[in-house]
Amino acid sequence: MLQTVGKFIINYPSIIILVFLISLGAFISPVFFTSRNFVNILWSVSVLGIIAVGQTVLLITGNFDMSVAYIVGLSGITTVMLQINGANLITSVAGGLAAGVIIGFLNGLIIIRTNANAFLVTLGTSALVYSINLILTQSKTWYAQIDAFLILGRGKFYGTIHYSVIIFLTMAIFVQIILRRTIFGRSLYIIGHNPKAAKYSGIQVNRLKFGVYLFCGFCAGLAGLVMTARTGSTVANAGVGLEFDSLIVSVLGGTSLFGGKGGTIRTIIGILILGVISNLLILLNIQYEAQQIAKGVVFLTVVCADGILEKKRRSS
Amino acid sequence: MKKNLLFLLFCLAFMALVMPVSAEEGTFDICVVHNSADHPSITAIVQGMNDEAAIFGANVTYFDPAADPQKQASMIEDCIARQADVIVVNCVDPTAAVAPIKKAFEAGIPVLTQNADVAPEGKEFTYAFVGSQSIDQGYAVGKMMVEKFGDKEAKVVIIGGNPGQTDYVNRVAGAEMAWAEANAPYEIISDQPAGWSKDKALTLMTDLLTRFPTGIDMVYAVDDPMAIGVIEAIKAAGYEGEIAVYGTNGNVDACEAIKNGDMAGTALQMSYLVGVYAVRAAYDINQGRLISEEILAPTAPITIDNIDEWSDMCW
Amino acid sequence: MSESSPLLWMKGITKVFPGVRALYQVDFQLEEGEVRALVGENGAGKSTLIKILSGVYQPTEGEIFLNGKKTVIDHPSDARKMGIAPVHQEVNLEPYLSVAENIFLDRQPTNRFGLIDYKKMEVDASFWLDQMGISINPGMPLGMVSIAEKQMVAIAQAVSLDAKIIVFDEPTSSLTQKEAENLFTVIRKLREKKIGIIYISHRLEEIFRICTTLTVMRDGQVTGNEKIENVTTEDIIRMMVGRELKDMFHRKRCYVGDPVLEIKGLSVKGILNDIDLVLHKGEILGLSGLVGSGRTELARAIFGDLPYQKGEILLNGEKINVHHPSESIQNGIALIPEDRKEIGLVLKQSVMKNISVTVLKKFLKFGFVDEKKERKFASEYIRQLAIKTPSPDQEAQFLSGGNQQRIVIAKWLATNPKVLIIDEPTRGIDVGAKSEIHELLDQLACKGMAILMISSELPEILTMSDRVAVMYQGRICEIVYRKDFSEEVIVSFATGQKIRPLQKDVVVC
Amino acid sequence: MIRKIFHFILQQNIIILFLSLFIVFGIFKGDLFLNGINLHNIARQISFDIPLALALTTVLIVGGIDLSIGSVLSMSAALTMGIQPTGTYFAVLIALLFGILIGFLNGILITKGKVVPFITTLGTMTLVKGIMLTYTKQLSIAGKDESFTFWGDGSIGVVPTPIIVVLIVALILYIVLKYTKFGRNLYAIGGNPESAYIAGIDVEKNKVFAFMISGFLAALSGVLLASRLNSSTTQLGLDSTNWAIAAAIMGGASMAGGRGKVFGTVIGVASLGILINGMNLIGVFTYYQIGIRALILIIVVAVDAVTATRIRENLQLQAYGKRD
Repeated sequence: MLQTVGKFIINYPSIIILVFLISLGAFISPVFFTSRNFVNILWSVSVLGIIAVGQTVLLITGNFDMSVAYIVGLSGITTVMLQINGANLITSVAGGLAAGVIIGFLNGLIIIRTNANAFLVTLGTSALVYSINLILTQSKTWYAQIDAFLILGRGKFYGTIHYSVIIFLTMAIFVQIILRRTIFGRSLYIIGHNPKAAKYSGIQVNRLKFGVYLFCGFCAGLAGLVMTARTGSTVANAGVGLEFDSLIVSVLGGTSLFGGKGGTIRTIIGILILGVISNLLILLNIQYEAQQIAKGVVFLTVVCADGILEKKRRSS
Repeated sequence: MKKNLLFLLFCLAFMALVMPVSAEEGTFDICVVHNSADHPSITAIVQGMNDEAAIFGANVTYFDPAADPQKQASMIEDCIARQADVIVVNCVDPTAAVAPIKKAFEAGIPVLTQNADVAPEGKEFTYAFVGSQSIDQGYAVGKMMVEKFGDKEAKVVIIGGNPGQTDYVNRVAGAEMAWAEANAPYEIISDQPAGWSKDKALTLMTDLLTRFPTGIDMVYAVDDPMAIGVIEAIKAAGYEGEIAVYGTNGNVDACEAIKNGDMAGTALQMSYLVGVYAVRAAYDINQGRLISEEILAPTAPITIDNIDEWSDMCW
Repeated sequence: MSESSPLLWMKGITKVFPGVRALYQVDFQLEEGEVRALVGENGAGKSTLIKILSGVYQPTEGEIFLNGKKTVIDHPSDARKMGIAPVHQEVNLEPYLSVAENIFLDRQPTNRFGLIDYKKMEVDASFWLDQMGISINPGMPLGMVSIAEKQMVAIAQAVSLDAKIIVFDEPTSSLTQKEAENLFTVIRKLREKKIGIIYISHRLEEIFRICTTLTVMRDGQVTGNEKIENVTTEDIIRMMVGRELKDMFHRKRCYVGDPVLEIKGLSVKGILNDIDLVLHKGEILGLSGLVGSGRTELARAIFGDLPYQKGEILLNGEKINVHHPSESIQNGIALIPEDRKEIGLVLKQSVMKNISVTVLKKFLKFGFVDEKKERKFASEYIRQLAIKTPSPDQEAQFLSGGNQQRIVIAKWLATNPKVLIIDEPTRGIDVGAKSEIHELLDQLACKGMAILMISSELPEILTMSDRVAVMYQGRICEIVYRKDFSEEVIVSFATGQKIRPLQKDVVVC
Repeated sequence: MIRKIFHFILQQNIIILFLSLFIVFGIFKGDLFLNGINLHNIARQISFDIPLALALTTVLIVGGIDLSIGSVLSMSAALTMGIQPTGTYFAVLIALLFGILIGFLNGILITKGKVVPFITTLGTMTLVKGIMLTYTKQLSIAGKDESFTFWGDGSIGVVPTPIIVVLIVALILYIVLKYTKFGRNLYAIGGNPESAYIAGIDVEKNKVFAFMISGFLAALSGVLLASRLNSSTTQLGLDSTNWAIAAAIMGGASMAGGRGKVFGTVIGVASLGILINGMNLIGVFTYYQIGIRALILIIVVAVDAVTATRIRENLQLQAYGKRD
């Protein structure tokens, strides 16, 4: 029994941290441990969560995407502009998603064709998309025109949980199943571990990698729609900062930056850690400056614990 | 070898393609260094400047340092190198802007500050400040609050921009000034930044409503997009009508919200006019005329009572 | 004192890793001018012993004496200072630094300002490279030289250390015959300089040629210390595996059937030139040649990993187009690559996942992989190929080389291939496992599989093949039939000393 | 010899970019671009980015990355201004020591905590930013010592002081990396940590030193910036990290470690600086500027990757051709 607990701790330090943070919150703040607060936490992280699902899958193949942040802006802008020009709900939403997928396509194409470093290429497309966003919006705020569209961000399922949260959780679970139980998913892990061995095992490495970039673009596009629907409008730099945040939550959950390790359920844990910390720090009225320090410390603790425990895991 | 030559050719062709964007000939050149071009108020200013510049036949060139004071300093130097007739600076940081503005002064190029002024020690190197004082805007909002709550005790939440930014700090200071004048015993129970982002303001307000399930009387979000985010959070949490939300700017959706009672008030910043005034001032300087040291666009307090008069000024 | 005490005495060395006892009470001695062979199966503890000697590991128990003086070796740099120079099996060098810098890493000659003197360094490097009998520009980045040259650079590095003890760990595994000869000359010279040499190799014939004494290890213990004159191959093998072994596996001759794979005029720009080859059912065709003669590239081209510009590949008389390994797998072609760890396996995945990766489609149930079926399938192969693993979920990296190779073979047998290409089937695998893998290949051929076997080891080629195709500079220069088999014939073709006009392949027997 | 130089130039896409930028801007805006004041301006502008890009070059060589340099920059600027009343050069010393300290922290977490550099420095980035905001109370700090502005804002003759300071630092770094054992060991560690360890190099210690150099250089950039603006603000160093990475890679460093050239990086920074300056002179609207810079980054990275693959393939062919 003790051994299983020990093994669990070694394998999932992030869960322990999460449980610790939640108990700490329940102990310190009377309003923390309420269902309403939890719904709120989930709601506030759902946009980041949807992006992180795509980012996690990319990380599993040993790649990553720094352009997700501005894709969030681009997809929102595309949707809103389509609506302003009289498109209906479905067309405008499809347009927004397509915008995300197109950038994913561009990323994938460049990286696969040239074999260039993913970090730099996506950094480049990121700035490119930002410039497109600025040109399209002229730095103005643009408002969504169709009220039904706003349900995506604000609506609740029978008044309980927001649709955006449901979308995020469903995607995370669904993608996890695909990752673990399908040939496609299994191949992604192999690519992450060793792309050469994957090719020699008959896996179409480039095609799959390309597919994952498309998926990541799609996720970022969807996140952009949710964010736009949540606030009812969008601006050029709507998602700024989410690229690093999505990496942080994936890593907090235990997904490796070197590929081959991780999963989207773990990312939910990572997201919750970040959401709970932010929520707790505001509930405790901690100054913004101190919040930054606290976030940095928690993040470093988790990753250090993971790094040190990795050794233990190997020996056991 | 061939590949590299091709690359060289490609680079040259690419550069050449970019060239046609160069400015046309006009009577005089205005060089504008923004604060950060991705904010709506800058867009309004640019519009005002462009419209007015067409009348005076001025060439206006814009630079965007993306809120980086060092880049702003470099860009002011670029303007000096371009030998612009007038340089207009929207200071990212009041203190950091002193040195480059001094350089322009020494190079004999007149400088106007716009929207955000330079620190007092740099004033002597500038001709004038054109804009609306952010402290005035905060003061106007503070007055609106006093009108509504009088000298009753009230709890206020501040939703800020980026930590340390002048507009944020000054607007809050302005509001406090108004309270102090009226001896209003308001208490700021939370002051947290939301990075000028509607979405972050929404999340922040949601958490704050959890923390203070009762007792928030007023919210001052230091610009309108964040105020709208706050209103969304209030609606989602079911506190509609219980909390008075104030903003600053006078964005279209804020005016809309004031009209239908969701928002208590905003301080209308007439950014378009700031742009117009700046070009006029630049023209006057270029013509060798004397101008006033402070050219202020009016700040109008907008509430539900006077929204109809102002609604076509919202931007 | 120094008269009687040996150069090196490792006394009562025990090394315990968490859960494993790698060495137990090992005594090891080395005299000046001695070339001591250190042999044993993989996992017998040779590498651990060497790592302790070179300061990578600390012994749990036991002492090390150098010239009779008790010594503690804390770090690889200590070992170097004491004159112990290891040449590691996996060539560990710096790809972006120059050849000269690799030789003098961390002890570059400096000028009077304490700055590195590149000119002197390159001159010094040339001196040592000349000694090794190779001529490469010492200023060239190491990444640009061939594998064999890298190995020579690693040896030059050790030799230049002015060491008292040099350890060679499988130095010839990537060298050609000619280069190996150069190495042996160097070793003889070192011997004359009274340097003690530890020589680890699986190639017993080399040991008889250059070693003076022999230490055999098994299961972390020393099982024999002999003078080389006093032992035979059989003795060594017995000491290594602890049981009698048929000295070398002898292949049964089986039925050779119709052509399965025909290659016509295959060319890859700059690498392969107009290759014609026929592979028959039930045949093992050996592919010999120097490293860099295009052997591996031919395999890659057939497997769809290397695009070819001209020529065609026929399978059972029908032309096939392979642009990606996935297509060749569908066509029934399997390639077991030379580089097990880099290409053959996913080291960090379980044995089961490694075996099932090529055939996951078999276990699909409503589009999902049925892990129960998968596990059963993998367990079956683990049993059939006698893969020694605690469970199918063990990560492949923790298994020995021989077992890893069996996993790779299992992975490809699972696809039921018609043609099996196997590149260096027994590189880095110990004697016992080697003959088991040879036996397995024989059985597969007898069941009708067509096997193309690439190998640098002539004995392996000669015992296993029905025919041998010899490659030289991207061409097949000769097909040697079993009746003509001899080392001399193959070597003379492989080194280009004998070139016959190209002739089309004819059906065997 | 001339052929060798020519060949070398053609090998370096970054130099081609540099030259073509010069030619194009020279042709189209020669009067504005090639005048003394403007070149002086460019030199000054790039001198604050060079230390950052060199910091990244150093850590890229050992196979790491340092995302915390932006935060370190703003904190060291704040310290330079904040402690100035106690003593101008004492403050500079403290600021530089702070940078070295954060570098040390990064190094320790990476080597002892076994966390990959990307993640570690992402964490310290947030941490140092928090410290900086706490220290400055989110306010700008104005300088009290006018003479200190000489280092960032002054000139020696026609040459801006900071570029001289920075080029001297670059030269020292070049000598350290090229002509000392320590420097070569850094390359060895990045190229193949295992072989470095076996060769007797203390991998962990050297890595920590590399990160300390990186922290020092970032802090130096902060000190010079504080001197230039004669103040510190919380906004400094916002997105400089990304472009510093770009400049280092353009200059020949590799994310995979083991490679990097000091003067390649300097030219990388200079190219980006000239590009921005040139576009400003021409009057390219800011939205398009961002896009153009992005395109150039993508093209350089892609072309570099393609040529790298080509070179590798050619080398393989040479290896075959050479065999006897």
